[in-house]
Amino acid sequence: MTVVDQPTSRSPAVPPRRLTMAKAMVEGIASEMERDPSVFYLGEDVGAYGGIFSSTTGLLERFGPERVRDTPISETAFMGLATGAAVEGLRPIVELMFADFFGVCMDQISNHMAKIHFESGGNVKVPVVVTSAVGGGYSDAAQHSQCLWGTFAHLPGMKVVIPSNPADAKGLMIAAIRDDNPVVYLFHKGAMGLPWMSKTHRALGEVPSEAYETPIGKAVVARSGRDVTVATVSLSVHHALDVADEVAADGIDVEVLDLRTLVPLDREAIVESVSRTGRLVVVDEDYHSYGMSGEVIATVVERDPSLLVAAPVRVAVPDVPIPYARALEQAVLPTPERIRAAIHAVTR
Amino acid sequence: MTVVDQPTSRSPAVPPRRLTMAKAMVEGIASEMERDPSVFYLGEDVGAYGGIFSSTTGLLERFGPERVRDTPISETAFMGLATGAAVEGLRPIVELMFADFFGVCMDQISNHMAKIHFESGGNVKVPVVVTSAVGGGYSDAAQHSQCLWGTFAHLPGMKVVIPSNPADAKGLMIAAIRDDNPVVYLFHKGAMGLPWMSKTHRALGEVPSEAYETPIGKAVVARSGRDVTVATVSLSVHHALDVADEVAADGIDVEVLDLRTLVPLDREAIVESVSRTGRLVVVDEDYHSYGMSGEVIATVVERDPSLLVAAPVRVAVPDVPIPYARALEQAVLPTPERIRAAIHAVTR
Amino acid sequence: MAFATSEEVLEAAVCVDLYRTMVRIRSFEERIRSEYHADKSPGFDIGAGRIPGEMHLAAGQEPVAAGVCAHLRPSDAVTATHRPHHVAIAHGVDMAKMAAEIFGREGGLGHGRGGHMHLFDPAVHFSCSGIIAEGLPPALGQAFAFRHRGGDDVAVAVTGEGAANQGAFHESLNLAALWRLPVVFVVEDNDWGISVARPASTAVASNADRAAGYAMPGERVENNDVEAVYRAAGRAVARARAGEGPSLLEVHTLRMWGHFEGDPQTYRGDLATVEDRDPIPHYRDRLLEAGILDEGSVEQIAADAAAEVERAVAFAVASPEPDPAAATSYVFA
Amino acid sequence: MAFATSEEVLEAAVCVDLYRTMVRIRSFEERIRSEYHADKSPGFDIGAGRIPGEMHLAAGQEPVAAGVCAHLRPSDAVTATHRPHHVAIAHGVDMAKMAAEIFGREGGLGHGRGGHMHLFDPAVHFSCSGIIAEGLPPALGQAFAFRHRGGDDVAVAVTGEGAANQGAFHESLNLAALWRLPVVFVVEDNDWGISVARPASTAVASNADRAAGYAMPGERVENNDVEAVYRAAGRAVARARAGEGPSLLEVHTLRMWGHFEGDPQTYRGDLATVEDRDPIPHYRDRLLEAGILDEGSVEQIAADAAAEVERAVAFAVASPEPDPAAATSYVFA
Ligand SMILES: Cc1ncc(C[n+]2csc(CCOP(=O)(O)OP(=O)(O)O)c2C)c(N)n1
Ligand SMILES: Cc1ncc(C[n+]2csc(CCOP(=O)(O)OP(=O)(O)O)c2C)c(N)n1
Ligand SMILES: [Mg+2]
Ligand SMILES: [Mg+2]
Repeated sequence: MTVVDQPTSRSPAVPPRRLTMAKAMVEGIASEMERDPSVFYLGEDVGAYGGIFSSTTGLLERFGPERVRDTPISETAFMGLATGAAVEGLRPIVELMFADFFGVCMDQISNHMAKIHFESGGNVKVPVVVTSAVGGGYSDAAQHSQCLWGTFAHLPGMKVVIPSNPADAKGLMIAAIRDDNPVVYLFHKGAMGLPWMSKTHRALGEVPSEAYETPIGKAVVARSGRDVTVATVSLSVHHALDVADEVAADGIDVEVLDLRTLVPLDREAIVESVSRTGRLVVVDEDYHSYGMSGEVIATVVERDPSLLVAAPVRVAVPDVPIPYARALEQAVLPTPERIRAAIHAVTR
Repeated sequence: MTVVDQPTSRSPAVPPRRLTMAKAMVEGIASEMERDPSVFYLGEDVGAYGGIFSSTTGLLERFGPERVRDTPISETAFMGLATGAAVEGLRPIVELMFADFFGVCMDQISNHMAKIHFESGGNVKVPVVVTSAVGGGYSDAAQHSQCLWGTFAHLPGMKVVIPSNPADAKGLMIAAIRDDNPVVYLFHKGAMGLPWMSKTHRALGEVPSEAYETPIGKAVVARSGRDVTVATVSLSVHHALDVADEVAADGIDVEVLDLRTLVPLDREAIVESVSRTGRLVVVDEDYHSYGMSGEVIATVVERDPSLLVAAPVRVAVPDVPIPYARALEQAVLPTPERIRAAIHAVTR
Repeated sequence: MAFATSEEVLEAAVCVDLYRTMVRIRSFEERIRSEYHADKSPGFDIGAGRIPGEMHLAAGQEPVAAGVCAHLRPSDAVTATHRPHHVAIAHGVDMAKMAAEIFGREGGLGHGRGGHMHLFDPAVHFSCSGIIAEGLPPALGQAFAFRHRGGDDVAVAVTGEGAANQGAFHESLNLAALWRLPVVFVVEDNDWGISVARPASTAVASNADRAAGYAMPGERVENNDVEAVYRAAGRAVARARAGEGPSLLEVHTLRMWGHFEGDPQTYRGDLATVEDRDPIPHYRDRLLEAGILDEGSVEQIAADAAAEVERAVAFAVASPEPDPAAATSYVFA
Repeated sequence: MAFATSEEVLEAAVCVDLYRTMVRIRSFEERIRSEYHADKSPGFDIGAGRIPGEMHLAAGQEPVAAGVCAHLRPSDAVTATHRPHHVAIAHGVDMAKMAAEIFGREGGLGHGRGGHMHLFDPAVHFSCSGIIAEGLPPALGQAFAFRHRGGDDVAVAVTGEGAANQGAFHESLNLAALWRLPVVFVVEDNDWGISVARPASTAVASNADRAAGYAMPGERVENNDVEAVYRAAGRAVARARAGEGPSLLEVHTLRMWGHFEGDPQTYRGDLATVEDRDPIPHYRDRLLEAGILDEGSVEQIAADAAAEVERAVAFAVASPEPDPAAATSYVFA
C-alpha cells in the first residue's frame, strides 16, 4: 500500500536530513545501483507499485524495468534465480514480500543460497541480499505478522541484519549489497515510517546523504545506562527507548542495546553491557522459544553466570500464532507495557 | 536403503523383546493402524521400499496400498493433503524423507498444519504426525545430515518429539498418532539400528509388545548423577551415556537428561536436574545458535542464575553446513570426544 | 482436452439464485468496505478502526463464486484465498459469524483469532488462507477423506491467476489427477496479481492450457459470464462426483476495487472501464429482458440482501471483544 | 508445440564423440562403484570406506549427458541433480578434482566439503544439488546473468522425471518462458524415482506435454537414443542461443543400477531386461556396423577412458584428507 509522500528534501544547504526508514533503505539501494551496474532488484510488486512496504519506491522510474523487476508469485524460482545470477557475478537484491512466506522457498534460501559457498570449498560466491518485511501490530494475523529472524539466524551460511532506524537501514543495506555473502535484511513494517501505518515518533531519523556502510556484526548502544541491559532489535528498539525514558523517572537507568545483526551476533557487546549492568531483559518480537531471546541469554551465562545478579527476563511472542483481533495481538506482542514490567521485575 | 533383517521374534514366551528403533517405530504405527482405520501413512518410498530408513517396513504388506501410500516428489501437495485429510477426521502420518527438505514444504507445515487450530479458534483439529529422518555421521553432507529440530520447535502450533531409543520410539509414535495436534516426530538415522549404518551398541532396546503411550512433554532421566547434567536428545543421548560411563572412572557422576520432547519442553525437569547438579552441558546435533542449546540454558537461568555453579557449555554443530569429508564432519558433530571435553570443562 | 460443451438454457430459478447470490455478496462487500474505511481517517491507518488489517474484497468476482458454488452442498469442501468472502457466502458460510470474525469478535468463526484471511467454517467445510496457492493442497486432503468415507462429496479449491504460477498449483494438480481425487480447481483470472498484470506473470494465455499437463480437462470461461461459469462448473463437479477425477476451470473475471483496501491502483490502466464491466447490472438487465426478473423482484433481492448483511453486521458489533487474557488459547487442542 | 524434426545424418566425428563421452562416463561410474564398495564390507556400512555416504550413479543415462552437452561450451552453465557425474563429465568438469571431491579430499572441487551431490566447477559453470528440482531455479539466474552480460551463452537444467512433479519445476518453466531466458530444461525419465515408478508419480505420459503450459516447445526422445537426444538438444540449445527462449526436452533413458548404491531394487520388476537395454553396446554396434568405428578404435576409446579415470582416481587418493581444524572454514566469504 502506498500513499504518496512528499519527495525527500535533498538540498545540501539544510542538513541534517531526516528520512523515514523506507526512504533511507531505498536511498541505500539506489546509491549502490548507481555505483554498480551488477546490482538489480527483483520481487513481487517492486516495480510500478514500488514495494508493498515502499522498499523500492522510485527505483523503477530511476533504473528501468531491466534492473527493477516484478516477478510472478514464484518465490522458489526467483530466489533461485537470484542465487544463480549471483554465482555468475551479478549482485541481486531479492524481496520476499513478507518473511512469513519463507516456507514456500526456504529450500532455495537455506539449502542453496546459504550453502553453496561452503559446499564449493569457497570457490563460488553468492552475493545476494534477501529483503523481507517482518512484524505485526496492525492486525495482519498469523500469516502476515511474524518476525522469524530466529528461523533465518538458526541456519548457517547467511548473515542476518535487522535495522531499527533510518541511518542503519541505509548503512546496513549498502553493507549487505557489498558483502560477498547472502545477507537477509529484515525490515519491520512498523518502523518504515509508512504514511498508512501508525508509527513511532522515532520513525524519522537523520541520514547522511553520502554512501556509507553500517558494519554487519556490530551491535550499538542505542542508549547507555547503568542498571539493566535491554537487548533487542527492530521496532522493539523504539519501544525500549520509550520505556527507558519513562522508567528513568523511577530512577532506573536502562541501557538499550540494538543488536542490529543476528548473524554474526555481536556477543562481546552483549557480554560487555551485561557485565556492567548485571541485569538483562531481552525483547524479541519473534517467538519466545528456540530463538533470539534464548540465544542472547545463553551468550551471557556461558561466558559467566555470575555476571547476572538477577534472573534475566524475556519479552517475546509467547509461542502462539499472532492473533488477529487487536486486543489479542497486543497481548502477545512485546509492547512497551510488557517491556516496562520486565524492567521492573529484573530490577526489583 | 534396506538390507532385509530377520523378522522380529514375536514369541510372547521369551520376553523381554529387544528391537531396533526402526522396528519399534513401525510397531507403534502398525498397532495404531490396526486399532484405528482412520490412520494412514503417506510419503516417498514408504510403500514397496518400506521407507528409506525403514520407517514403514512391512506396513504395505499388512495394510495395503490405500493406507500406505507412495507419493510423487511433491512435498507441498502431500503435506497439505495430510492437513486436509486430518481436518476431515482422518489421522494421517506423513513422511518428509529427510528433515533437510523442510524448505520445499514448510509453508504447509508451519503456516497451515500448525496454525489452523488456532486460527479457527479451536474449531478445527489437525491430528497429523509428520515423521522425518534427521542427523548425520555417515557423510551425507550439507543437505542430508541436518537435525533442524530447532527450526521446527521455534514455530508455534506443532509438538516436536524426538525418540532416542526403541521403547520411546514406539510410545511416542502411539502418543503422537493419538494426539489431536500436529506432532513432528524426528528419528535419527544413526539410532534406527539399520543394518547398513554403523550404530551404537545402544541401538537395540526392550520394547513392550502391547500398545502404550510415552507422554509427550516429559523428559526422562536416562542416567542419574550428582555432578553435572547433560541435557540432550536423540542419538546424542547414546553418546552422553557412553561418556558418562567413561568419566565415572574419573569420579565424575553424570546425569543424562533425555529431553524427548522439544515442544512442549519439560522445563521443570531441566531446572530440577540442574538445581541438583549445578552444572549443565547441552548436547545438540542441531546448529549451535538460535536453537535448542540456547533455549535449555536460558530455561535454567531465567529461573535462577545461581543454580549454575559453573558456566554451562554447549556441544553443538558450530553454525556450519555439515561437511562431507569424514574428518570434517566428525569435527563438527557432537562426538563423544567433544562431550567428554565439555564435561571436563564444566566440572573443572 | 476440454469439457463437453452444452449450451442448454438454464432454468429461471437457477438464474435467480445466481443473481441473488451475487447481490448478497456485493451487498456484504460494500458494507465491509464502508465499515472498514469508516474510522481509519484522517489519513489512512491500516491498523486502526473497527476492522483493522489488510482487507481484500471481491467485488466483480461474484460470477465465479455464484456459478461454482451453486453446484455444491454443505458436505462439499471449499478452500479459498486471501480474497475469500464471495466464495464463503456462496458456499453458505454463516454470514454473521464471518462478519464477527472480520470485526475480530469473540462470536466470530475463529473467536477473533483468524481474521478475514483465515475463515474456517467446519459446518460447510470451508477454509481459506493468506498464502498464495497454499489452499490447494488441503483441498486434496479433504477430497481424499471424502472418498475414503464413501459418498460423492467433492472439494473445490479456488485460486487466483497469479497464484497459478506457484509451485503448489503444479504439485496439487498432478497429485489430484494421479489419485483421481474429486477436486475442482478454479482459477479466478482477474487480470492482476496485486500490481502485476497477467501477461507479466503467466507465460500462457489460458491456464486451461495447463490442464493437459495433468491429463485433466481444462476450460476457460470468458467475459465473467455467470451462466457460463455455472455450466462449466457443473460439468467439473459432476465429473468429480462421478469419480472421474479433477478438472481445472479458469474464469476471466474482474477485480473492481483495489487489490486491498487502500491500494491506490496507480499502476492500473484499465480503471476507467471497470464500472461498465460490473457483472451484476449486466446480469440483472439480461434477466429483466428475459422476463426472469422484474423490477420488484430486483428490489426485493436487494432489500433481502441488505437486511441479511445488516443482521450479520449487527451480530458482529454486538459480539464482545475477545479477552486478552485468553490470547494464548487454542494453540493446542 | 514441438521442435521442428530434422532427421539429418550426423557427421562421423560427432558420433564418435558421443560414443567416447558415453564410454568415459561409464568408465568413471564403474570405477567409482567399485571403489565405493571396496571397503564397505563385511555387510554394507554406508558411512565406511574411502568413499562414504550416498552414491547415485548414472550408468545407462549416458545418452542424455552426451547428447545434450555436446552442444555446450565451457561458458554455458549446467545444473545437475543428485545423480550428477555423467552430466559433469560430459560438460567438461575436471574429472580429477571431481574424483577427489567424491573421495572427500582437499584437492576436490569443494576441498571435500561438498561431496558427490555438491560438485561446483566454476570453470565450466557447473553445479548440482541434492534437493529434487531445486537445481532449476539457479539455472534461470545463470541464464539471466548471461543475457545481462551479452553473448549467447545458455544454461541447461537437468532433472529427473520424478522431480518434474516438484513445484520448482513449474515455477522455473513459467519464469524462464516469461522472461525468454536462454535455458534448456532436460528431464531424464529413467522410469523410477527411487522405488516409485513413473506412472505412480506423474499424471501425464510425457513431460513434453507440459511444455504447452508454458508456451514453450517440448519434445520427448524415446529409446535412450543418443543421436536423437543430440538432435533434439541441438534444436533447443540453438533456440536458446538465438534468444528465442527456453525449451523442454524429456529423454526416456535407463537407470541400470540401483537408485543409490546399496539399493536392493526389490521393488523393480524390469531388472532382468536391464543389461540388454544398456545403450553403450547398442550404440557401439551401430557405429561398427556403419563403419564409423572399428574394433581398434573401440578398444582405443575404452583404453583412453580407463587411463583418464585411472589418473583421476590416482589424483584423488594422492590428495590429502582435509584438516579437521578447518572444518568451519568457508561458511562466509
Ligand atoms: C506465497 C505468497 N507470496 C506472495 C503473497 C502476497 N500476495 C498476496 S495476494 C497476492 C496476489 C495474488 O494474485 P492472484 O493469485 O491473482 O489473486 P487476486 O489477489 O488477484 O485475487 C500476492 C502476491 C502471498 N500471500 N503468498
Ligand atoms: C525435495 C526432495 N524430496 C525428496 C528427495 C529424496 N530423493 C532423492 S532422489 C529422489 C528420486 C528422484 O527421482 P528422479 O527425479 O526421477 O531422479 P532419478 O533419481 O531417477 O535420477 C528422491 C525422492 C530429495 N532429495 N529432495
Ligand atoms: Mg489475480
Ligand atoms: Mg527418475
